[in-house]
Amino acid sequence: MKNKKITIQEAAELVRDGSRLTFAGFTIWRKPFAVAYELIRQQRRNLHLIEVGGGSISDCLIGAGCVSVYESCWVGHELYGKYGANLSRKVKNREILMEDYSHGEMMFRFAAAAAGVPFAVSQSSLGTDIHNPEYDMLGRAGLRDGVKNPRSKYQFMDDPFYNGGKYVLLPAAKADVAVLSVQQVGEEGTVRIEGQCYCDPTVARAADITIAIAEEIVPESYLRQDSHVNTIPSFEVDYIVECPWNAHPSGMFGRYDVDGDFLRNFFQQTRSQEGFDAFAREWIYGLDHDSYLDKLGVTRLQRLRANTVLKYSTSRGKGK
Amino acid sequence: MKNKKITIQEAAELVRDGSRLTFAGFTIWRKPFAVAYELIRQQRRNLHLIEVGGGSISDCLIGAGCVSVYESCWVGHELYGKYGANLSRKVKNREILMEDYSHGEMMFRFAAAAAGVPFAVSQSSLGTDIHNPEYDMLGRAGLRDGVKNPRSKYQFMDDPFYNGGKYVLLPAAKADVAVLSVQQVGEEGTVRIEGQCYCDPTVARAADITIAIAEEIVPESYLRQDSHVNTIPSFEVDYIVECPWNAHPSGMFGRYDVDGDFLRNFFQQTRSQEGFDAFAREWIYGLDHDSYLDKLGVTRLQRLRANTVLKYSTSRGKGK
Amino acid sequence: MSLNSDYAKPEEYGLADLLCCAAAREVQDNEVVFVGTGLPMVAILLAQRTHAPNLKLIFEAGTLDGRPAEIPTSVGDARCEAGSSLASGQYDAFSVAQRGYVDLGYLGGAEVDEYGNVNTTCIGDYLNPELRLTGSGGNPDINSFAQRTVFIMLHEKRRFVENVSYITSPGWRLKNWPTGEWVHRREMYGASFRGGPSAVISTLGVFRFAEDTGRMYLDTYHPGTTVEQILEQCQFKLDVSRVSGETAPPTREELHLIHDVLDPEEIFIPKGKKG
Amino acid sequence: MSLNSDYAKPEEYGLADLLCCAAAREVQDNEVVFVGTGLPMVAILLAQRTHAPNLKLIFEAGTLDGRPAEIPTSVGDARCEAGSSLASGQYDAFSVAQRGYVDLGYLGGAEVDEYGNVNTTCIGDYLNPELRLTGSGGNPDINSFAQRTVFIMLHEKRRFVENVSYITSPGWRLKNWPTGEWVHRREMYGASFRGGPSAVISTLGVFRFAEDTGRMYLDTYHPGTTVEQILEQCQFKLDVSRVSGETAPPTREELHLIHDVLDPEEIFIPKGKKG
Repeated sequence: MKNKKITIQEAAELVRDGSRLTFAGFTIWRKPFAVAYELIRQQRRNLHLIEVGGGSISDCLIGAGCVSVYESCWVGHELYGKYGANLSRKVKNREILMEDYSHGEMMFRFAAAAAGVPFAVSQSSLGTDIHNPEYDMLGRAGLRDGVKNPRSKYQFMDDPFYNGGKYVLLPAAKADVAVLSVQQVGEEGTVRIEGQCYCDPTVARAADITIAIAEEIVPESYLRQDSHVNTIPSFEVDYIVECPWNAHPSGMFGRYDVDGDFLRNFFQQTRSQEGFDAFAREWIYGLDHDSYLDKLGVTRLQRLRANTVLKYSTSRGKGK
Repeated sequence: MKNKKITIQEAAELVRDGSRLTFAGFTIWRKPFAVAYELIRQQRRNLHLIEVGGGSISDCLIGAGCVSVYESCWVGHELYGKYGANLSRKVKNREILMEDYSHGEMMFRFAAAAAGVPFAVSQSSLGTDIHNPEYDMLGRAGLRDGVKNPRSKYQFMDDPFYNGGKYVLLPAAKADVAVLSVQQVGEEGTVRIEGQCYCDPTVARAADITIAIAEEIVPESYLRQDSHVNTIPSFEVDYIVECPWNAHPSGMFGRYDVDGDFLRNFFQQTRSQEGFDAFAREWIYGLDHDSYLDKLGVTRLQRLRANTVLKYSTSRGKGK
Repeated sequence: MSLNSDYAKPEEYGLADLLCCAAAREVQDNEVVFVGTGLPMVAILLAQRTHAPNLKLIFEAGTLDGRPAEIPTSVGDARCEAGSSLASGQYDAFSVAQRGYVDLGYLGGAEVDEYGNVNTTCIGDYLNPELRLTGSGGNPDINSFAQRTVFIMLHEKRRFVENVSYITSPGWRLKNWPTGEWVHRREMYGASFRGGPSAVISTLGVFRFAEDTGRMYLDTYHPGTTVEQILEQCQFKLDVSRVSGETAPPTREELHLIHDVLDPEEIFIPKGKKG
Repeated sequence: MSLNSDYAKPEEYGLADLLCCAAAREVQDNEVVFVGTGLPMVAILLAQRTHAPNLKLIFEAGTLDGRPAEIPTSVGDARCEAGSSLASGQYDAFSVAQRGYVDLGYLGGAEVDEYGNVNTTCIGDYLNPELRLTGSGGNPDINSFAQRTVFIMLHEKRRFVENVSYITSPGWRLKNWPTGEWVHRREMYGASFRGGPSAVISTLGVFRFAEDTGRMYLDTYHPGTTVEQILEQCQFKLDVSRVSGETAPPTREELHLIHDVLDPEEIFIPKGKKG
């Protein structure tokens, strides 16, 4: 049996300069920050970050200058920061190319890729500026090579079967590497996600290389006793990493809550590049995952830990 | 709260003469025979049976003369009968219109319907006679109205995004009523399927009316304690029926095995219409579900019952 | 609805309370409702505990028919699962919506025009923006698929505009790409047309849309505001010919539910007049 | 592979044993294999217990990477789940295949032509058939998506034909609809071309396909048959210029696994010479 177990550092090394990268999870939940931090430490550059939806992890990677193309639908910190200040700044300064779709469109694009077909069909977002041909940014930049970037941002087509009217064809989303943050993975790669699975199973199937960062590696034989409650089959996962608290400051169902204070501070502090650089000096550079957790401290993490019955922390507050 | 609970008889009455009907399940597993028998008793006619895949239940309904159009990919009894003798006879005698797709195509067609889009895209079956325009049977019969029957059986399209070559567009599969056979349903309609879910969640979402026939109705509150292991959300299920052994002679994961002797006899006996009629007199007409079970008898059913740990019967054999 | 119950006095509630209660009243019992993060979440949980106990709540991240015991801070929150029928992912949530199960969507926006086109993407020219916002998220998807949508917005003159900087979410008058000529939503969505924006609940009033033209009109003004004030705060010429009166204030029962049951930690709704 | 091991003597095994072992040898370790009901199921479980312990087994009904303890009677069987990584449904099974994860598919057929086109739909004119068969099932899907496919078939002259009654499953020479002119499979599938039929294991021999033309040739003849006999049993002119010898018989260890471990109840494989 192939040994799929690697370290966080090795996981980050699988993402090359220029790679098309995607994260599973949802905005501020189950986002593999431990890998994003490591990518920043390794000074990865020119990433094409293509996501079903973004969040704090996207804004962090963007703030660090790792990303040259961002293709998705949303970046923010939910309650803890009303937009992605790093993305906003870099869009304004033309330091990043942003390609906008809707959330549903991105989901359907990844579903098409996961099903091995070149496009999805939908009626979402008809008539909006998402379909404004002037706003095809990859096209404007001459990057539509028809290989990983589709020849066009979308196509229109009338329903040929049921006279249903106008539809949009959305190109499958191609990713070289998907990184997932999950509760459990077996040593052969079987993933069991508790709670909402978000876009994880779709993204895992769609990407060429799939890496599961898990809170714990558990015996594969245990997961295979009830295979209908598993989420992702073994052979879709190429590499696995055991890394407790890998999603901090995002949250994980049944394990720990979002660290709202951390994200609120991130949003406030990183509204300028100088602020981001200071944040990175404090929380990323010179640390590894263990020393990051030590710096957070036991009390802070303990407060975030989920109640095992409720599946979320009882000591959540607005933070302060 | 709306009361969704009805009887097997009422479930069958929701299927009208001329309805487009679909069954979930797989060939000889989790097929709601109790409803099919009742449809035969109620002498339903001119059904358009459209399924991801057929099996013994389809051949039974077809043998009884309930079906005028059959649109799917496969009818047989697996190990217990090498083809659907009733379908074969009626195709040969031109007593039924059969529209052939592949299994994958039918699955993708229902997935398109479940996602609310007019078609799926695929590369399955390119170059086969499934795409032979002479063999478009609904078209030949002038039934392609563009309402429930699509204007064409399929369309071809070159991949406009990645130069991937030729693709087939497959019309969404429209069904008026879907009938599912499942282990558990809550009183609000939440379905929990154990083992393979086959095409059930897709078909439930795709159809206009969805009826879940369950071995047991369980407290909705119980199912909602672990909602990530449920299969179908409450609001996609319009009606529920509690009917133990509803899938017999097909099997159900964790509950009972396929009754191979019953199916072998069905295949042998129903190779002629006279044989089918005799079968129906013995096992369908004049009975209801309770008397059907009584006729089968305790010993026979007990032998089929699944071991609760293994999830299948330990007394299976080839039958005899 | 409890419109005739025990209304609170102006000094007993804040603006957020008023918006929350007005939003809650848009939903009817047994409807399937797609809800975003924030005030809409409190509104819908309020409706679930008052006049619409059988509404089916969908969160974009993938929770179907949920009954959270505690207010989630976002739709991806672990709190969303509690009491739900199915915890899944966005593919299911958006497919259910596209399939036509959704009666009502609750959304927000930074700018809105007279036809209910909403912008959450950027302020200023898209190609050279003054401020890049979050982006669309599921706003256009929910708004494309639901039978009706309700927007909850901060009311400022710079937000109620002739033309939004970027049409993120489709209103009643849309651009027919690739040419970009304006067409009515009904024409845009063809045989699959289901509806569109049905109300905007702003910090000044409740606005609705004319059935035929899709033009916005003022339905009710909030207690303490006037029609004139509202007219001043719109860049387009708002139709005020159909004003039905003042927005109904929260009842004391609703205030109790908001502050003592749903959001005691003031995550979304501040207590008393603070909001 | 255990080709040099302890081969059984002709009187110790039946034809079904021989086919089963020949089929098992087509798979390599670590491959993802899509398997239909019947003899292929026994073959792949045999491979899993001999030279390919890490193969990943996919059943069409939705079981991914399963390790059944008992032989399932069909791919929908409750026995499929045992030891599997994910029990799901056909959407996942076919999507995984279409996405390109599948190395090898095992299939059956009623008729085959020289280019590996297979028929499981009807005998005679489709519009006026002598016999309607089961229909396609997943045969064309698996054969369209897998990198290579192996067919296991009864060998009769009426089954190895110039033109099959109906092309259910795509071989190396296909019809380019809607016009229907013959094209090579590589041309038909364009940039998405992955492969096609790689072997037919019949009751008389093992057949393979020329890389360039896609024409079938005889690789090995089964013990007890001759090249001449096989030529007689084909309606098309079979290429016998590349025959490599006799099909290797089962080993005693394989026979033990088939009859004592995998199929002791003789569900698919009769014991001894009976088959």
